[in-house]
Amino acid sequence: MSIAMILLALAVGCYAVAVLESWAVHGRLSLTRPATSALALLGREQIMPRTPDRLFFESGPVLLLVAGLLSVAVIPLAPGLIITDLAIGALFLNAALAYVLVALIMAGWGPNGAYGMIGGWRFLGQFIAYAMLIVMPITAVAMRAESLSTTQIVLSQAALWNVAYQPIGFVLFVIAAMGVAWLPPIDLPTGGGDLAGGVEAEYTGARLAVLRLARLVIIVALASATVTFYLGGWLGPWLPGWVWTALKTLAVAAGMLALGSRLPRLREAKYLELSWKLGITLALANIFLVGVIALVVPI
Amino acid sequence: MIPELMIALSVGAALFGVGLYGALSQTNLVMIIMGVELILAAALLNLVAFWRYLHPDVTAAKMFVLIVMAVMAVEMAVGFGIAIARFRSRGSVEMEEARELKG
Amino acid sequence: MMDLSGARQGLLRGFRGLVAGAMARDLRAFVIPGEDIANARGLDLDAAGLIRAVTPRHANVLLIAGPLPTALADAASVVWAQMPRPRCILALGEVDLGPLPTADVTAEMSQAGLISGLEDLRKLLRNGAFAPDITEFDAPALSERIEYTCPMHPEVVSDEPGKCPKCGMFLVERRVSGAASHGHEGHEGHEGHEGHEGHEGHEGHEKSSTGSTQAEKAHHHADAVTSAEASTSYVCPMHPEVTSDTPGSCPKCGMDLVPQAEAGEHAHQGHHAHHGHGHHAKPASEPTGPYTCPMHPEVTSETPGSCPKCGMDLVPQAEAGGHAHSGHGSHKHHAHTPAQEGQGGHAAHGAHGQQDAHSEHHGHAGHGAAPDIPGIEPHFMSMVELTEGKPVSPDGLVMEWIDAPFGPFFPGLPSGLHMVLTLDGDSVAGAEIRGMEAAALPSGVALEDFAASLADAVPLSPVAMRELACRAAEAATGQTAPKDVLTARAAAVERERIASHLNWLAGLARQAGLAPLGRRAAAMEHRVRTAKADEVAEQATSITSLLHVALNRSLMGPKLTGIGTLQGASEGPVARAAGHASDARHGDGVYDELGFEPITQDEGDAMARLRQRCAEIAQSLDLIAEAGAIAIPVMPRAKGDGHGMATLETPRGPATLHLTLKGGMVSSTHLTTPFAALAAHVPDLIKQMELADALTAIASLDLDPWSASQ
Amino acid sequence: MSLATALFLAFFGVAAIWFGIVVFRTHSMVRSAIALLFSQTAIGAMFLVMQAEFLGVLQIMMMATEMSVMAIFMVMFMMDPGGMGKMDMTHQKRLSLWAGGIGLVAALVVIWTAGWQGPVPDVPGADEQARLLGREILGRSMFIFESAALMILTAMIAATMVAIAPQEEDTP
Repeated sequence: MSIAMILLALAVGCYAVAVLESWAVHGRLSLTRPATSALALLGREQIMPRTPDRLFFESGPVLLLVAGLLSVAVIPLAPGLIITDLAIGALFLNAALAYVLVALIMAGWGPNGAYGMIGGWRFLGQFIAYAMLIVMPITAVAMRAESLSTTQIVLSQAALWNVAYQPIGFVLFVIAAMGVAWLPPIDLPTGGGDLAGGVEAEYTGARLAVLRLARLVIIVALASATVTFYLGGWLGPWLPGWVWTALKTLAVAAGMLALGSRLPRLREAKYLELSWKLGITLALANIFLVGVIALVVPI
Repeated sequence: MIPELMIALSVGAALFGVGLYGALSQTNLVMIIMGVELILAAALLNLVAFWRYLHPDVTAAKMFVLIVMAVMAVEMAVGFGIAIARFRSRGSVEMEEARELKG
Repeated sequence: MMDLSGARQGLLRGFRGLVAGAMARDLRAFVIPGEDIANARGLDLDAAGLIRAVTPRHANVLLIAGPLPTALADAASVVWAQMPRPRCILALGEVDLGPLPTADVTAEMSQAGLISGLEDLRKLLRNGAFAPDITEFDAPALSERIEYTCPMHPEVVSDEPGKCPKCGMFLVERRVSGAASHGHEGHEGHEGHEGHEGHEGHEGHEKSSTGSTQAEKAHHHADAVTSAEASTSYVCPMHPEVTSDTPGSCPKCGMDLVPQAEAGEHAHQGHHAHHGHGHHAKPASEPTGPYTCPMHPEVTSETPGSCPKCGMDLVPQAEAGGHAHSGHGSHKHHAHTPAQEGQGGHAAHGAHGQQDAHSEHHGHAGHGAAPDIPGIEPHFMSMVELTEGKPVSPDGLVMEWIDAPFGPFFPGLPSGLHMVLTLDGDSVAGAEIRGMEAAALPSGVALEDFAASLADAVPLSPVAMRELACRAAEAATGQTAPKDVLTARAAAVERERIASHLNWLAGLARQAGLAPLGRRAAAMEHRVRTAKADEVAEQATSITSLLHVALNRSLMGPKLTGIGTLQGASEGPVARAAGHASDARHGDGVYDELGFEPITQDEGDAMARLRQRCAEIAQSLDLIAEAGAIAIPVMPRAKGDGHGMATLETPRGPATLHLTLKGGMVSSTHLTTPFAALAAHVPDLIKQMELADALTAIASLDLDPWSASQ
Repeated sequence: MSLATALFLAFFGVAAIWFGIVVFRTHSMVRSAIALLFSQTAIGAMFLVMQAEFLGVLQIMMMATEMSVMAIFMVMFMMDPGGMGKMDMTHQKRLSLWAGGIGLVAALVVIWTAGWQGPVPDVPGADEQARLLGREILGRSMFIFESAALMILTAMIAATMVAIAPQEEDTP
């Protein structure tokens, strides 16, 4: 039952994010655009590149979708409304997101074209830079909650949301999350002006639709993960818990998209440099600070 | 006789065999590293199986697993470091030609 | 109802009807020749509600914005072939579509034409997206035929297999594009359906290996090869002074002794660095049979057969050296370290030549990223994190290089610019600009027609071209216009400078992923391009605020600073951004009266160019306000003969036009634009840059390939 | 000692072995790396079946990154990463087969002759396990853990040192 409800909520969330993304990219707010686009994609011809690595070409988008769905599985929508409340949910989320990388490399390699390949390998470089920035802020969050369970993490924020408790971690996590979802300005694998679609460049028709859907799922998963870890999940007055989660998730996704449309695409070297030199230092400082605060002032 | 343990250990043995074959038969350094990774994975599997079916109350057993994982990472890092250095000097990581190293 | 040229097979029923309706509402256009040209020709794509696709794969409308030179029409046919069905063509203006099918909808070249054309397209798509009987479209540029060429003499080409008339070697087959040599322009690096021939590695492999085997059979006289039969003595690879008549190990270092001939040859070949693959022979004294693998000299066999490592046919040992060389020669796409270059061609020039011909052919067939080299996949990776801050290739890592075509319709480059970038992972190892074959300027026409055709040929700055033609004609005929007309004409050029720079800004913003800024700049460009002087004055504040936004956008500095620093340019905004105050307007009487002073920046990088162009926009606003009126130049009436020359500072730098009149008609012309000089800097400019940075650097130059070859 | 556990173990075990074999059977090097990844993932799934949740998820997560890096190195250092040329990159095949086979048989003999004694005790819950592991790492085994960390750090620095290009002044 709760699985069906969460999948429904996910579908609605994806559609809303698609509307928001189309607004951010094309400058027009249209409620029907994602539906017509998806329908049109389904009707279009599916072109198979001349000599693809067919196994990867076909399975890349699907694996991407699976990775997104798995990462949603440990996000609580409301108390008890969660697909599986793992004791190590936060770690599981990381593991699922790691497969975004694998799927993108496969999807980039599969069609055997230059743009996709550069896109896939760029994402690998990007991933190595931000993987630490996903794991280390989550470590600090888990330290406060004294648990890796996402439900426990939300409950630990009853007195004070983590966004106020560990703002450095919040900023780092949001940036890293935008990297995982290759949102602009960190959309190196698909950069329109750089790579003419990159990983997506050789996909057409229904395969492209799966790829785009998977990306939307990943955006929703990361936005809701941000809400779970930093914005108190379902906690909030007056409204029921799931409404709060949904509203916060949409707000975070909208914030990420708005940020992306206002910033120029980052240079890869610059991004890697910032992630390694500044990001990891800050993440370590964040863990240290949270540890000290948790010992000194128990909130 | 514990069937699950037997299954897990047999899988471990098979992975060890495959990994050994790979590490010995491949000419490419990176492929050799892959074989070694498989052997280490077999070791991991055995450790977890022993922990689970013989001494689940001993948490220290899991430390071994973590250490082996660390060894896997180290092995890869050093292996690739050597690979790059070798590639730089020889333009190849084919180990068939590494024979002259023994001189 | 007319059928859609790119309909999908099947009848329009039920669900398909729904899908067709969705497609009609979800038009995604791939704009040809490009958005900058579309903007310059007065099309506001955003206002028309058109969504642009970055690759033909994601598009269902091919929007052709105005006339295309022949080469671009061929390239457009390739783009068309890459688009998934159902697809349709919307052609604006009078366009010769070349090999493309007839346009589904044609409309006049205007915003209204665009909007009504899109409406018609929607109707067509709704009713004709699926059709029962469709025909295949084959771009002629993509069809291939087999021809035969000599491995030693690339100039020898034959349709039949046979022997080379020069050296008697067997001819080797290769595939070439069916169309004439210009038929390759397209592809844009999308190795689409058609772009993958070279990847059929297996097949290509067999082919090449048999080819080189044939070559070897006829190559018994190979010069640099020392016969292995002669090797009766053994020598240490490290200590040449150690020799022995029997196999064994070196008394100094314990290494296995190798047959003398082999060792000698190795030393000759630079020992380690010589094989493209890095497969250098193992200096070991294994029993050597008469047959060996051309790629793996350590593989020997008593009988003919194929190599267990790579499957190539084994060749008689005596030829192994030469064969290895032809192997080496065929690896054009491998990086060559200086050491390799140094010795690379000493025995196998012929093979080199052959492979060069091959790669050339790949470029032509559009799969430049796919050399059909046996056993080599043109795949590569990003080395940024390993090589950041170092020159990429000089770091000693010998990586595979690939040639990837960019353009002429690449969304991140000026439209019409066709480049071939040699990529070393994610960085650019080399670049080559393939010029655009624009239509030649007409001669023997009346002056007024000449100005119009010049303006059409250079669509990015038509007013400046018209003014240039005007000035040259005035110089030729000795007429002069009244001063207020001259001032108004200068104001028109300044207005175009504003529009052109805004158009450039829109392109840069699109490339950088700043969609809203790009839209704003393009919209502003449309408002300014045909505005009157007072309307321009009204827009001044919003233009200034737009420039402020563009300059102060967060992360814009880090993205552009230090990119594409160019001090060598001598003219135009690029030179002024580097501190050279060269400006054709300086010293021009009309401009002096308007109070013109050149503006310069110092750094000469992409950020300085952005600042420079923003400053020039502001300056042009002032000049227009000073001039007070804008008038499009009108050609003087021509009579008699004469020769005139004029130089004008176009938005991209000074252009010079020579004009000869005979009997009142234009008999010969010569136009020099800043394009050639700027484009010549590009290969050096972007060498060793990351791909994204290289594209930013090229975009910041504001190249106009349309003005290239007049 | 439930049947389901045994079945799942066997299923993931077969998957792990099969993908392990694919690593050395496929010609495409990227496929090799991805096959190894899926082999490792199957092992991680076996951990999960054996109720070692933390270790299982850790294994699955670490291997995804590790094997992707592996894939990139494959592409870098292989002449034929796409496997299009059908090159054979093996040597001493017979020796290797014998060695692998003997290793396998020897291990199996030991496994099947050793008298493992049950009953299997129950494991603590996942929560409790994670807590116990944390206390173990930061308590009794802290020194070992820190050594492992130092080992990794040393390896990182050493590998980087080996890998970076020799500078001008280093070479005589």
